Amino acid sequence: MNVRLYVWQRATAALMVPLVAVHVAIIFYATRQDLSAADILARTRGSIVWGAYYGLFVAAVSIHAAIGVRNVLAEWSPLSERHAGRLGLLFGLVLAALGARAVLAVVL
Amino acid sequence: MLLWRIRTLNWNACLWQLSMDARVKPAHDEWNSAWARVDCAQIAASKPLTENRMPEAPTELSVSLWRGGVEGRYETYRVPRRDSQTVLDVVTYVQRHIDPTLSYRFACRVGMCGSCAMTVNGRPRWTCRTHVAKVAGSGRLEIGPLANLPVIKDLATDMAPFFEKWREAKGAFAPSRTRADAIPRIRPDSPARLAADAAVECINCGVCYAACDTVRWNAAYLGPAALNRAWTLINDERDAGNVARLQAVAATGGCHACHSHQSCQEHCPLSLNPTASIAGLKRRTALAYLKGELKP
Amino acid sequence: MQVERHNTDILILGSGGAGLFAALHAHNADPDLDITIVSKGLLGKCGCTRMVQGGYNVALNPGDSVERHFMDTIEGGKWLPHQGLAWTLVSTAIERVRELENEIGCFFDRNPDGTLHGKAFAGQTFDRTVHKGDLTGIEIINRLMEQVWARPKIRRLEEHRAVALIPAADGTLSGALLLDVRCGAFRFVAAQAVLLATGGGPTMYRYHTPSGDKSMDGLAMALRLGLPLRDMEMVQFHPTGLLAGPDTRMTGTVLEEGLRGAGGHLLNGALHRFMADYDPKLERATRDVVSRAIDAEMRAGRTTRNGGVYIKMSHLGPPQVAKEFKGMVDRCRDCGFDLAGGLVEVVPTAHYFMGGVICDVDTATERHGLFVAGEDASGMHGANRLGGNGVANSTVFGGIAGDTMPRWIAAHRPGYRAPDRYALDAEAARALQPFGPKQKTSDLNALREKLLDAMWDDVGVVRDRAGLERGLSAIDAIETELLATGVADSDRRFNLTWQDWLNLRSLCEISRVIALAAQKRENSRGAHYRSDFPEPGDLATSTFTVARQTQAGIAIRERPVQFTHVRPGETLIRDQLAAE
Amino acid sequence: MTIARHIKHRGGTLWLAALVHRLSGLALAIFLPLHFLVLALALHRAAQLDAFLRWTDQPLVKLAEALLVFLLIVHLLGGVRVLVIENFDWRDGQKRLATLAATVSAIVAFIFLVRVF
Ligand SMILES: Cc1cc2nc3c(=O)[nH]c(=O)nc-3n(C[C@H](O)[C@H](O)[C@H](O)COP(=O)(O)OP(=O)(O)OC[C@H]3O[C@@H](n4cnc5c(N)ncnc54)[C@H](O)[C@@H]3O)c2cc1C
Ligand code: HEM
Ligand code: SF4
Ligand code: F3S
Ligand code: FES
Repeated sequence: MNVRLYVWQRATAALMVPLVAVHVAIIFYATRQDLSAADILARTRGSIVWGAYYGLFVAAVSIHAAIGVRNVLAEWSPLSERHAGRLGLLFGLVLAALGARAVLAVVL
Repeated sequence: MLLWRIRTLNWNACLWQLSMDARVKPAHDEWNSAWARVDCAQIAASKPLTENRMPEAPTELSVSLWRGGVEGRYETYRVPRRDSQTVLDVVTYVQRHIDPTLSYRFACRVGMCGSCAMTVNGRPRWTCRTHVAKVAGSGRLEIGPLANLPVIKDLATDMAPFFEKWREAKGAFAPSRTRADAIPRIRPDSPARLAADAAVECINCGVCYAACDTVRWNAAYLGPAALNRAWTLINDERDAGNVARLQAVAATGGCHACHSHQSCQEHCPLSLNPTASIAGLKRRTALAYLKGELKP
Repeated sequence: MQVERHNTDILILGSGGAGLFAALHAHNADPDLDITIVSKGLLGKCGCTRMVQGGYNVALNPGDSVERHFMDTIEGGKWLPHQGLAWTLVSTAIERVRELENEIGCFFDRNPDGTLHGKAFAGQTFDRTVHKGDLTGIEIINRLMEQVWARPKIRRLEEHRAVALIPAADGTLSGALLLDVRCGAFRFVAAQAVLLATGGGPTMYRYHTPSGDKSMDGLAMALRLGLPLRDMEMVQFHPTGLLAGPDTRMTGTVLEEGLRGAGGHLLNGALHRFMADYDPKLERATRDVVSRAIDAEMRAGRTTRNGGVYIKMSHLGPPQVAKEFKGMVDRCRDCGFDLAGGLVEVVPTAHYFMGGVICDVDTATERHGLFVAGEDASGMHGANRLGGNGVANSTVFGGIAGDTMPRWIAAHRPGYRAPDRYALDAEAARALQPFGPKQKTSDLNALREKLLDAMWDDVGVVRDRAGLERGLSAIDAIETELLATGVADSDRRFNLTWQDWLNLRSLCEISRVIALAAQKRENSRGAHYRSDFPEPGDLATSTFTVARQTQAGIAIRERPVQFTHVRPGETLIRDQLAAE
Repeated sequence: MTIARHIKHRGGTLWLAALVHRLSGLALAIFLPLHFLVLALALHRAAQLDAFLRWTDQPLVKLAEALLVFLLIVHLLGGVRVLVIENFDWRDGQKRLATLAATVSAIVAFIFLVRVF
C-alpha cells in the first residue's frame, strides 16, 4: 500500500465512524420501537437527507472496502500487488453499483 | 473458545506483571530506609532472583534445536541445568559438549550487538540476555532460527534482507554540516531531541522483524526496525535527508503497509516502540501527501 | 589447494570503529576505489567498538586542552607511550568527534545549555568523555554501519575470517587468505593495500570482556608475517567483571566503572570492605590498583561462592541505583542478579590490549602496503589506556588509515602481486590441520579452559618470574596438544568448533608473546605488575618491549622511549604551570 | 519438515485484535454486497410491500442482518483502535486498554443483538 491508498482508506474509515454509529443507532431504535419495515420505508421514501446519508455511506464503504480487499489479497493470496489492486477495484465498483441500487430502492 | 483464550491471556499477563512489580519496586521510601538498616549478612543470605523464580529447578533441560536449513528437523538434547544460564549458554553447551557442528551466531554476549536472536519456545528473543528460568519453567526448550529471514544453517539466519531494507528506508544519517563546523547546540530537553532519542537505542537484532506478520505476508514491507530508524532520523533536526526519506517510507512496502499488529513492540528486547514510530511516519507522510509534497 | 581469488584495491580486515572509518575515509578520498571489508561476524555487529559503554575522550571544552588530554594519556601510560602517536590521537580526536556528530550522525548527550556533555572517567584531570548514555558504542557503530551500507561500492565479506596475510614471491605483501565461515571454503583476496583492524582483545584470560569473535587473530597474523610487536606485556584488567560461574558466557562481562565511582562498595567473601587495606582512595582507586587488590583477596582465598568478591550498591538506595545505572541493573536482572538491592559477584577481567603492531603516525607498518589501526596497533597508550581513549584510538587512526591508503596507492601504484604459492598453501594447510587424519578427538573446550586458567593464574594481574615460567611451559604444552587435536570433519559449513580451534591457535601464539614480554620487563608499570620487581624504575630511561618472530623463535628486545614532546618531570600544560 | 510451522508468537491480545479486525472486515466485504443485493431485489421485485415484510420476518434473514450489525460493530471498534494508535499521541498501557475495551464492547454488542433477536 502507498500513501495515497492509505489516506483514502483511513479517511473513509474515519468518515464511516459516525455514519455507522448512526446507522446502528437507527437499527437499535427501530427494533426497540418495533417499527415495521413499512414504517421505515415510509420515512425514507422521498427523503433527500436519507438519500444523501446512505449515498455517502455507500461511496465511502466502496472505496474503503476496495482498498481493504486489495490489501488482504496482496498479503493472503498469491496475487501480486497489481493484480490484487485490479481485483479490489472491481470489487469496489460492484459494491458501489449494488449499494447505489439499494439506496435508490430505499429512497425512491 | 476464543473468549476463554483472551481472558486467560490477560490474566496471565496481569498476574505476571503484579508479581514482577512486587519483586522489583515496592514503595520508594520504604526501600530507602529499610535498605539503610539491612546489613550485608542479610543480603548475602538472600537467594538470587533465579532461585526465587524456580522453587524446584529441574537438574536437566530437554532442548530441541532446529538442525538444517529451510528443510530440517528439531533434534532433542539433554543439557544440565545451571543457576546462571542463558539460552545462549544452553546452545553453547550443545555445541561444545554434544554436537560440535551446531551453528549459531553471537558476539557480545551482553545484549549489545543484536546478533544472537533466535526463536525460543516459539517467540523471537535475544538469547544472551534471556535467562533459562524465564522461559523454561517446564524444563523444556525449543530453539529455532529467527523467523522471516532465510536460514543459513541450524540457528543462524541471513540478516542481509533486514539490513537491505534498513538502507532502503534511508536509515543512514544525511549530514547538513561537516567536520569543519562546530557541533550544533541542542538542548537535551527540547522536544525534537526527546523525539529523536525515543527509539535511537535499537541494536538491529531483528526480533521485531521476526515477530511481525506483515513482514511475513508482504515481501516488500520494510519492517518495524527500518521504519523505526527512519522515524528517529526524521526527528533529528541535524539531518538533511528527509525529502528522500519520506518518499522512501511512503512508497509501496513502506510505513502504510503496517497494520499495527504491535508484535514488534511486544517483543523488542529494549522495550522500544516501533508501532509508535511507524504511526508517526504515517501521520507525517499523509500530511506531506495532502500538502502535495509527496508523489506516491 | 584450490582457492577462489579476488582482487580489490583496499582490503580492510575488521569491521570495528577502525575498519569502518577506514572504509568511509578511503571511499571519500576516491569513490572509484574498490574497497572490501572483511568481518569475522556481521558488519559492525561484532567486535568491541559496539561494546563501548563509557564513552569517547576528547578535549572539546574551552576549559580543557589538547595538551591536558595529552599529559593525562602520557602519565596514565606511565611514560611509555609513543608520544607522536599519542599526540596525533588526542589532537585528531577533536575533528573526529565533530565528524561523528556532523557527518556520521552520532547524537551524543548534551549539557543543559546544548553543548556536548563530557563525563568523568577515572585517571583524567578533566571531564572530557563524550557519550550517549552508557551505550556509546552502539550509537557509534550503528551510525558507521549505516553509512557503509549506504555506499554499495564498499564491498562486504561478512562472516569471513582472515586466516593469514600472504606475501608475494618478492617479499612484498600480496593480500590475505580468508575463510568463508558460512560455507567453510577459502578465498584469497589480493589487494594493493591492506589494513589490519581486527582489534586485539585479550580473550585468553579466564575472565575477559571482549566479544566472542575476538581472538587476537590480527596480531598472530602479523607475528607470522614477521612484523615487530610492541608493549605486548600490557594487558589491561577491568576490576569489575560479572562472575556468574564457569558455565555461562555472561561471566567476565564488564560491570561499569561508574558503579565504583558512584560509591559502590567491594566486599570480600567474609563481607569485609577490603579496599581500605590497600589504598586510601578505596574503591575509587585506579583500575590497576583495584584489580590487584581483588586479585590479592582471591589469592588469599577470601572469596565468594564462585571465587570472586562482591559489589554492593544497595546502600545508595536501590531505586536510585536502578535509575542511575539502568542498563547495568537491567542486564544483571536478566541474568538473574539484583544489582540495585543485593550483592553481585565480581572479578577482575581482561579488558583491553595495549600491545600491538608497531606503526607510524600515518598507520603504515614496516611492511610495504600493510597498514594497521585500532586495538591491533600499539604505542598510543603505553602501559595503560585511559578509559575513553580506546574508541578514540580506533576511530582516529581508522580514519587516518583511510586517508593514507588511497594516497599511498596513488603514489606507489603497487598493483596486484601474485601470492607466494608456498605461503598460501602452507597457511591453508595450517588452517585445515584439525581435519588431518592423525588428529585425536580430545576435548577442545577443556583445552581452551586450560589456556585461560594458565594465563589467569600465571600471566595475569600480578606476575613473577616463577609464574611466568610456569605459564610459558603451560602454553607450550597446550599448543602441542592443540596441534594434535582434531575437529570432526562431518560438516565444515558454519562450523563454530573449527573456528574455536583456530581461535585457540591464535590465542596460544599471542599468549606466548605476552608471557615472554612480561618476563623481559623487570619493573612494574601501569597494567604490568611484577611482584618480584614492584618498582616502576627510572622514568627517564624508560624502555618498551619489541617482540618479533625470528627463525630461532620469538625474540624480545627493549628499546628506549623517545620523549619527543615532553620529558618525565615536565608538562605541556601551560595554564597549570601559570597557576602553580 | 519446513521451519515455518514452529512459530508461536501469535495469539497475544494485540495480535488477536488485529486478526479479528481483518476477519470482520473480510466478512463485511462478503456480506455487505449480499445485503445490498437482497435489499434492492426484495424492494424491487415485491411490488407490494407485504411480500417484503414477510420475507424479512424469516429467522435466517434476521440472523444474517444481526450478524452484519455485529460484524460492523466489531470492525468499527477495531478500526477505531487502529485510528487511535495512528493518530493520537502514544500513551503507555494504551494498547491493553484499547484492546480490552474493544473486546469487551464487542461482547456487549453481541449480547445486545442476541437479546434483540
Ligand atoms: C566491554 C568493553 C567496553 C569498552 N568500553 C570502552 C569505553 O568506554 N571507551 C573506550 O574508549 N574504549 C572502550 N573499550 C575499548 C574499545 O571498545 C576498543 O578498544 C575499540 O573499540 C577497538 O576498536 P577496533 O576497531 O580496533 O576493534 P573492534 O571494534 O573490536 O573490531 C574488530 C573487528 O575485527 C573483526 N575480526 C577479528 N578477527 C578477525 C579475523 N580473523 N578476520 C576478520 N575479521 C576479524 C571483528 O569481528 C571485528 O569486526 C571497551 C571495550 C570493551 C570490550
Ligand atoms: C465502521 C467504520 C469502519 C471503520 C472505522 C473501519 C476501519 C478500518 C481500518 C482502520 C482498516 C485498516 C486496517 C489495517 O490496515 O490494519 C480497515 C480495513 C478494512 N475494512 Fe474497514 N472500517 C469500517 C467499515 C468497513 C466496512 C463497512 C467494510 C465492509 C466492506 C470494511 C472492510 C474493510 C476491509 C476488507 C479491510 C481490510 C482488512 C485488513 O487490511 O486487515 N470496513 N477498516
Ligand atoms: S526495534 Fe527492538 S526488536 Fe527491533 S531491531 Fe531494534 S532493538 Fe531489535
Ligand atoms: S508488528 Fe508489524 S504490522 Fe506494524 S505494528 Fe509492528 S510493524
Ligand atoms: S550476543 Fe550480542 S546481543 Fe546477544
